[in-house]
Amino acid sequence: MSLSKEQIAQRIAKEVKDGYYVNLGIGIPTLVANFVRDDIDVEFQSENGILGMGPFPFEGEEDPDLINAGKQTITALPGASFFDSALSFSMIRGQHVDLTILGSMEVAQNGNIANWKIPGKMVKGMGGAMDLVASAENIIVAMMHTNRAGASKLLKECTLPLTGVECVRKIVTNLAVLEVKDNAFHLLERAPGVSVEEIKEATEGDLVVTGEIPEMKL
Amino acid sequence: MSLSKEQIAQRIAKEVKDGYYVNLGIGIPTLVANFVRDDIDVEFQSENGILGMGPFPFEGEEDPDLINAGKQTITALPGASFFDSALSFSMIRGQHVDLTILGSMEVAQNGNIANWKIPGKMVKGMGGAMDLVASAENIIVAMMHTNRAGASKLLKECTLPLTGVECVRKIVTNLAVLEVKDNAFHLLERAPGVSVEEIKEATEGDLVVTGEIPEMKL
Amino acid sequence: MINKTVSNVEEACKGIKDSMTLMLGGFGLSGIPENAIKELVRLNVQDVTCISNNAGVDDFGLGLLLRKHQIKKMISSYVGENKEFERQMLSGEMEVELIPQGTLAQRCQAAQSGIPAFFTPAGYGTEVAEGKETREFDGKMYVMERAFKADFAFVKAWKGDEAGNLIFKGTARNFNPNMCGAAKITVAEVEELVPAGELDPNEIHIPGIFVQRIFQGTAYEKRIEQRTVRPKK
Amino acid sequence: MINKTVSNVEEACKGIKDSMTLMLGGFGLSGIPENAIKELVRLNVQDVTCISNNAGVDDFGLGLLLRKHQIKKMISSYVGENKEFERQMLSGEMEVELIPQGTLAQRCQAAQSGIPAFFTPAGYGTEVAEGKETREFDGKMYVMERAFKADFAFVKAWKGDEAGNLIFKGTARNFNPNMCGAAKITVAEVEELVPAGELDPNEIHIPGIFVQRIFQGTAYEKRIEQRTVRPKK
Repeated sequence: MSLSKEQIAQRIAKEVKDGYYVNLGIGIPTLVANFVRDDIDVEFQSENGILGMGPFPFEGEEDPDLINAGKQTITALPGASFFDSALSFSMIRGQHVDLTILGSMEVAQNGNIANWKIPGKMVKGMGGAMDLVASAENIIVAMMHTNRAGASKLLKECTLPLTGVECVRKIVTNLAVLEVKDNAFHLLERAPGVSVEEIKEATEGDLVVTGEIPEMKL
Repeated sequence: MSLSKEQIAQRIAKEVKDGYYVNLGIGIPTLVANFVRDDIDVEFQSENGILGMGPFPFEGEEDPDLINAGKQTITALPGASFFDSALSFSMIRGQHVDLTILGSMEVAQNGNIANWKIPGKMVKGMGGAMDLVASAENIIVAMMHTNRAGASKLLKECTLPLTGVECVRKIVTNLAVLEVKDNAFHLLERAPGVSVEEIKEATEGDLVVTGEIPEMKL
Repeated sequence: MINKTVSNVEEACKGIKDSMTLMLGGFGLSGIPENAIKELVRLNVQDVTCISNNAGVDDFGLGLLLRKHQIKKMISSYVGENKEFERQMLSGEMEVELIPQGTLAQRCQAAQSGIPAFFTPAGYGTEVAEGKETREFDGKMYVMERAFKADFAFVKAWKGDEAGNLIFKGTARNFNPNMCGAAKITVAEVEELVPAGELDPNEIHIPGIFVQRIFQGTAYEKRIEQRTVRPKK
Repeated sequence: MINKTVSNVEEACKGIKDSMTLMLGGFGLSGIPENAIKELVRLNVQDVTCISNNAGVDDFGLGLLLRKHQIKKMISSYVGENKEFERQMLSGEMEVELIPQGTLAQRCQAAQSGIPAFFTPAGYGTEVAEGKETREFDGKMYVMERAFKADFAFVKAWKGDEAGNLIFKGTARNFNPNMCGAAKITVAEVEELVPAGELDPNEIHIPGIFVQRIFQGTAYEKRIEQRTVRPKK
């Protein structure tokens, strides 16, 4: 049974460790905040200029001067701080952010990532993604294993314009958890009820399967 | 009659125009603040992190957290701001400071300046001087025309390690006001009672004297 | 104290000409110079290049200039919220340079700081680095990026004083402080303009030396792009 | 909230070893990390390289480390106030690298920001530029400078909270914010440590992400180097 987007977020939340500063991209990554254990201390950074981002505000308490990078109204937790864009990217480029979770259109087996542009069609821009992937030591990609047309998003080589090179270390999809190393996707975990065969079929790039592959625990 | 240090400062004060942000070096330049006309608006920047620097505090009101670049206790005027060293030098390097007044040991006729080091002897460091002279469009050097041994400080070429190259535009000494251009010192004004001959004698570099040289007005 | 106040947005925008390069603060619709944008529409300046993280929405922010075809070129990091933008870009009516958000911020700060060029890892190995110098430092690859050059910077602050000192609010701060002093003339509009001496010098985000003109803006709409809430328990 | 508090200076200085590179905030004697300096003397760490704008005076600030010959190398912009310093430098007992003050600040900020190198006009044509790459941009010459690499940064703030957020006071701010996050471990000492939530997020000068350890300092002397006053009228 392939995972829902919420379940992908739930699985990724287990990668968030005590004391981590975390930057969450738009889409599935945003959902991760809902599943982080509440016995650990984590702070969320949003690159438009807040550290210590809290949940959405109560109805009627929205503040146009308090949004996240997805332009959603948010709140600030005790210990939060506001800052300008240059200092925000000092946090990112300077590797002060411990974990970056972002979505993607394609990932290649060498860790290349493409998630910002479909030439002649979708050209929204890279936002902070290029800074994030070029800087972070610890990047997790959250995405569906295949696109709407059923084609694999885990490729030998990216076909779309790149966002960054050789930077993705881990991928969590609706089917599997994979590590990217030695120019291959290494299968770490299967979604409950999903077979290794199904994952192989949905993966265009080289898939390395070593020993028994456990089912994810959510 | 050669000028006193106060009179040099008094003459330089006339170069300070309405709306100028001014950085004053240690020594004679610091005195300039006392002579600026009070019908014009000027703000003094000190590179350790204050804009809108005021006079010394009243006795008993000294604050160790409020000093200038000369480490003297100061005050902040209404409209002042405090900032970090990086932003302070953004003001300087980014040419937001309109006028820099600093002392020197030597100035060459091509505008080179040497004021931070006497090898093997005096090695205090350049502080912010190299940033200031490399950045400012408008630099006035305030110094005595000759050193204690009587040797000229206005030279064909600097003998001491340089602080900056081809940057000095104007010099005010105890004897004269001079412009530096076309690889020569151009005499603009004489100190009251000082002859062109006396200035020539005290100037090792090429001195250009065009027409009648007026006496300074203080 | 050097007084930077001008009486209104018309005076603040004096000297704006066709084909100039303009910087505009804001992230999404938060912290954008609403008054200046309306004035640019009214002045109907043509063929401007805009440096701004986003391009507004169809009927607000920079979308207002887009609609009137006043923009020749946009330099942004993310323009996803604007259909007219996408149309003009894909049709070639408007030139678009998309650059990483951190690089955008740093190119502003470099201009503010008299740093002509710097190295960043962002965009290495991508089309963003095409035609640019790349270099290895300590085993990692970087791209050399240049400081922006702009004629006017328009920023929006929460509070300001006559000396041009600015204080921003919440995440409406974003690119605004980094654009101050990054253009030949910086125009700041504020929600509240106070006499010099009323702001604590320790709490000022941007000193007045980086601002040439300041005025109190009017009729701020402060539109919210994505109103997300949770129910009161 | 990620709690950065440690109980005292001993805990804050854990991991310091001989031959490390240390950054120390402060300008003259203003805003120096007094507690950390005393602890470095007590720990008697040897052969350290210190990056600090100044070197203290003979019996205070970094002068205390100098006196005990703990410093192998100083990287500073101005060291004029210290006779023992001058003696050790001229005799060759201590290595000294003098660099422009703005370059010092920017090399800290570059380290904080993940910018490995940048160009500055400061020092072009002088001995400071010897052995460094120089380059022309728009008709002006610049020197390429590198980000610092340091093991510990010691900074002093006025107020701080458990999350490591810092607020500085007056001109005691100086290099302190630029050194936060510019070393592997940043240790902040503050005059007043408050619970998270007590500082206005809008007034924080340096967010806690740049600080690894924070503690409330004791017995601040805050010595004045040049007491200059005017008579009361």
